[in-house]
Amino acid sequence: MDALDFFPEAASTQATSTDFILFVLIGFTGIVVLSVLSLLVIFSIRFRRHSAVRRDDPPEWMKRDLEIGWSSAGLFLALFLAWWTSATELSALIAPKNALEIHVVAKQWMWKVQHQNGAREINVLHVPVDEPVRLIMTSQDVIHSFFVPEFRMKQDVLPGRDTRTWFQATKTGTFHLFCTQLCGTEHARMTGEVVVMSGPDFAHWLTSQPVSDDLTREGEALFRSLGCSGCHDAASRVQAPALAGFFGSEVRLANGTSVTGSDELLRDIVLHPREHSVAGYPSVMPSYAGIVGDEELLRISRYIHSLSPSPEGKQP
Amino acid sequence: MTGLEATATTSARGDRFRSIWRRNLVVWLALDLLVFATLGLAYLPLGYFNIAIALTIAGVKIVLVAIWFMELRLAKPFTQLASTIGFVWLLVMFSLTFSDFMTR
Amino acid sequence: MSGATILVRPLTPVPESGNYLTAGRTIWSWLTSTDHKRIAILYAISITVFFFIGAAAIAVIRFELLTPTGQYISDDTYNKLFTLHGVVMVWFFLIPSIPNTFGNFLLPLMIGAPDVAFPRLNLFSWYLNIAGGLFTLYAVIAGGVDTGWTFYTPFSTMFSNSHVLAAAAGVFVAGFSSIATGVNFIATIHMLRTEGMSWMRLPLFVWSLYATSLVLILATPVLAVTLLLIVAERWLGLPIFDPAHGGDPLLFQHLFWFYSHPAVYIMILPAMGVVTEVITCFARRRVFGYDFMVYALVAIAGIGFFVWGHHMFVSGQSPYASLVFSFLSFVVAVPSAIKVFNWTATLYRGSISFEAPMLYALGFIGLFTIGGSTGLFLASIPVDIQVHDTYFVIAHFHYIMVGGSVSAFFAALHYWWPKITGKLYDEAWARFAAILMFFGFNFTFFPQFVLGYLGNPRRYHVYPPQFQVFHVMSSTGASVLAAAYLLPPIYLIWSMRWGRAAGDNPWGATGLEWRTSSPPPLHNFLNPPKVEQQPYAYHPEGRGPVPGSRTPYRTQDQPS
Amino acid sequence: MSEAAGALREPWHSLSRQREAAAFGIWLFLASELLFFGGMLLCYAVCRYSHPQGFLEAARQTNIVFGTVNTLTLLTSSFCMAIASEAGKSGLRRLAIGGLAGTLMLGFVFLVIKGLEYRDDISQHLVPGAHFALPQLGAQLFFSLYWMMTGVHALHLTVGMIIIARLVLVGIRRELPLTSPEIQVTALYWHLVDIIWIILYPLLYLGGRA
Repeated sequence: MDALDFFPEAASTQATSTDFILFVLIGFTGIVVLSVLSLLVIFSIRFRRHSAVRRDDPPEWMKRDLEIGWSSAGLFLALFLAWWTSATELSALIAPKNALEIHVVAKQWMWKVQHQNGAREINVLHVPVDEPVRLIMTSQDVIHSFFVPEFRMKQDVLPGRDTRTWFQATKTGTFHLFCTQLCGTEHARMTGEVVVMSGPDFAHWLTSQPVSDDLTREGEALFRSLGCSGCHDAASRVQAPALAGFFGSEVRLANGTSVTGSDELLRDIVLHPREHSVAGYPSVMPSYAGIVGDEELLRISRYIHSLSPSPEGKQP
Repeated sequence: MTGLEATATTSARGDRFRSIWRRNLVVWLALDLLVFATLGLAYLPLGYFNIAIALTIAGVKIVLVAIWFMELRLAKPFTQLASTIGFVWLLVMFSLTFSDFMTR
Repeated sequence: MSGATILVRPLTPVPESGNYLTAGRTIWSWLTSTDHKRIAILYAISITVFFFIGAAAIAVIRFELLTPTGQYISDDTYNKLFTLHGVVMVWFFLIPSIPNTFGNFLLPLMIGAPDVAFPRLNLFSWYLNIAGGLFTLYAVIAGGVDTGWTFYTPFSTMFSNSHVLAAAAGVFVAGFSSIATGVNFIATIHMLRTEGMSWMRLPLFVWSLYATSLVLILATPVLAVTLLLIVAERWLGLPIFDPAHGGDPLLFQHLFWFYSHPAVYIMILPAMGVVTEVITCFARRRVFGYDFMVYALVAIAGIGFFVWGHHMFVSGQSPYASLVFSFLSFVVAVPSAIKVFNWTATLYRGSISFEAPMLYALGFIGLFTIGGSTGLFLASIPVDIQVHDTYFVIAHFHYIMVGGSVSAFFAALHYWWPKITGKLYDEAWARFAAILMFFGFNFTFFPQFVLGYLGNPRRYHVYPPQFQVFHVMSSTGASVLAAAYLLPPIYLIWSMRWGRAAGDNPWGATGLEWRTSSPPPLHNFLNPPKVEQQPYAYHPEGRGPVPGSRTPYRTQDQPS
Repeated sequence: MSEAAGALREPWHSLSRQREAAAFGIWLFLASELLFFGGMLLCYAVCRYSHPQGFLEAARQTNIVFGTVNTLTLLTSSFCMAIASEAGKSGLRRLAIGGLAGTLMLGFVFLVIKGLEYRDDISQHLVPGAHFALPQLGAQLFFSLYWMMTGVHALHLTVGMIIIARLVLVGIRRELPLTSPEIQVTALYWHLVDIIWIILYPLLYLGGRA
């Protein structure tokens, strides 16, 4: 048996800042709780039924001042805490641009992980230390939740939608991965581990994986086999939007709205092209709902990313 | 507050009879008019204004029904308050839920 | 129990025709009674049955959790057991617990009314509650439900193979029982206050029932319709939340928590009312800051509707919406804090005695303060991300619902038992049970705070071995708690037969309910009482209580 | 006055107080009912916000003739109900019973038309599922909500009709004192059912017509 743990290891940048907030909250609430509890005890003893103490009324103004005093003190404390924790949260909202992107697909009851070079793992996630990692997650069935306590990180994983989160591990080692959203029979067994390795170790591990195919290349193959290339290829004569630079660009839709190119939009277009037909083009694209699954979409997305004129981010 | 119930003479009954008919008939005609108005306006291509107009007219109809048919104008103040609280809470539900959907 | 003399005579000497208990002795006379006091007893019986059903489920769960390997029961059985525990405890014990038993019994008595505004509706609401309970029990007997009490889609509508429909139908029906009760209480408080009982003379328990009823009628229908939509999607195949058809599971969560967060206030507001009554009585002092206590109750009920999104910080909800909800969740803590401070201040310069109800009430303040403060951790987004859906949350809401509501339920049970039955229970046993319950509770749930921050997810019966020690502590505490819960039924039932007669006002309290006989006659008061006083006139204004005295300065119907 | 005594119930001492309480109670219940429908309205709003095209496309498929006629029918029934309620309070027995009977009949007409409309909808494959007629994303959501909202509304209407039928029956037999608050309470409920339909009409029938 290990020594008794009363506090989880802090193994990410987020963990440190969350713990700090926790300690501040414990400090503030501890003062309040302890003073209430000690006053309860002190009053109970001092003003017990047969004790000989003063019992006349405190003056009315004192009652009023006290009441207003602790009401406003409570309010200001609440407002301060709300502002401060929210500010901390806001500053950590956006993942750094250079974050390593890893795709996670959850299903009853396992975690499937795919790295950018195509390396796959199940119920294990290998990541390098001291490097921001962005997770792009989706579920094939019910809602799951990706939770690594040592990173103070948790994000629900939804069907039909991508959710994302990010972390930067600060310690090497093996950490717990839990599903925290009730997802059926083996919910409690939908666990795994996150292995944090040093940068060189991770690079070595990654290259030594039996890589079936590069995600981008797989995506390109799908792009052709599904027939997307027939219209959307740069060389095609059919009038269809070119996809280079799709991500991050403004896309004007036929219904008058304007949206930003993203994985969500790509999914919407592929599965429900009629509702998302692009302004200025005939609405002729067939729906791929039921044909293209989440994992295929990921690959196509990577391929379209690779068409971008100035490939940014980490491309292995 | 008194439990007195009106015992009316025949002519007074006739007056009551007529006033009940007259008052409610006017409200009913106004409501019908609003139905035809909203129906007609729905066929004009006004974009987002279509739904806005339709819901505004619906709101007017609701107010008419509540004040005249449901006799809110005669109700006690706390009954009038009770009649609005459902709408206020609906507003809370809508605005806070949309604070999520509109900022995703 | 000191046999203090009651100087004031009850308004209504017990008529020879007897009291509400003896007004009819057949079971049929109980099942068809529209007397609010009898309906309260019906509720008391049914919620006690449900309480022990829910408790049996958790007993198996705590036993299973002694080992980390999940060896005693199957995965499915475990999921069904905690669902059973949640559904039964939330909807068939906690929600109706204080309002429908003590609220029903005392509300008309406290405002000097002969009954509630709609007595037949009151009885009907009990039958609805029972019908809902039977549906739910059917779901259990037929094989159970494994969705958790939260019924999250798409699991509940498309993937679960258990009896979701029956359980949802049960909760749906019980919901209308809640609405009927809420309507009844609000109408009663508005329309049936006796002469002189102005709004600012209402006992705070009545105010708490008013606030609770507001939440009941405004939140419960949303739960009902949400469950109806679940049934539509699962049974009729009408897609509403299904992402494959463009629906959004988060929409379900918004609707669900629009009810289920305020539902927490349905459970805790009446508890606050009870504790106020008890504290002021046994401290022999007027409630500190009566008007602030009223505003705080109403504020909690109101603001409680604006904070539901804090259940959804990691759900994929927009981060900006999360910020709004986080802010509002911090704000709702303020009125609760005001209440805690006022209870504490009520003790100041009191003349405090420690009968069983007071022990429960003091325990309530302590546990509620801890539970409430840990709510701030859940309102803060970064910390919530860590502890969401872990044992921290379990510990937090049990501190509120069990440490808070159930403690207050027992406080109420002991405080008003003499009024309800006319008998006194054994004080020594009652004090022992109260103390045992307090310690058992803390042993059970305090370790779970640590367990939660360490990262043990809830709804896990298989867990990493390093968490075992906390689970063993918790299970040990739970057995102490179970023993404490088994004591009151024994000595209370014993008292019904062998207990001493209580007299009309054994605690020397000021409320109108103590001004009629114990147990009260069929229509509560032979003559409607006239209210002349603020509630809680335990001592003259300016001068404090007389040390050692059990006699109130003025009851509510005595002129100054 | 003997009639008033017949209408008085426990725990009330005066009929006007009882009437006030009944009206107040039913208004509270109506607030509750509004939130009940509000849950579905919220679903409608959110889904329409996410799929504006699909919703307009789907709304175009509902039967506007049936919808409009039903709106007028229900408004007229409310008119009859308002007359019945006021007449009851004024002691105009025949007018009160006539109003109630008119309401009942128009409620029945509403249900018949609704039934015809449902039959049309079914034959046009507007029931969500494998054979659903419209390909647009969101159209199935619209029709799920269409069936649920109109279905629950029709259920409320039916409950109202049962209560009214009872009032007519005991009214004709002179078992019900005209002064009984029951008539006003039923009227308020019936008007709420009407108000719900006033909200549903533009949402379900008027979209996508332009």
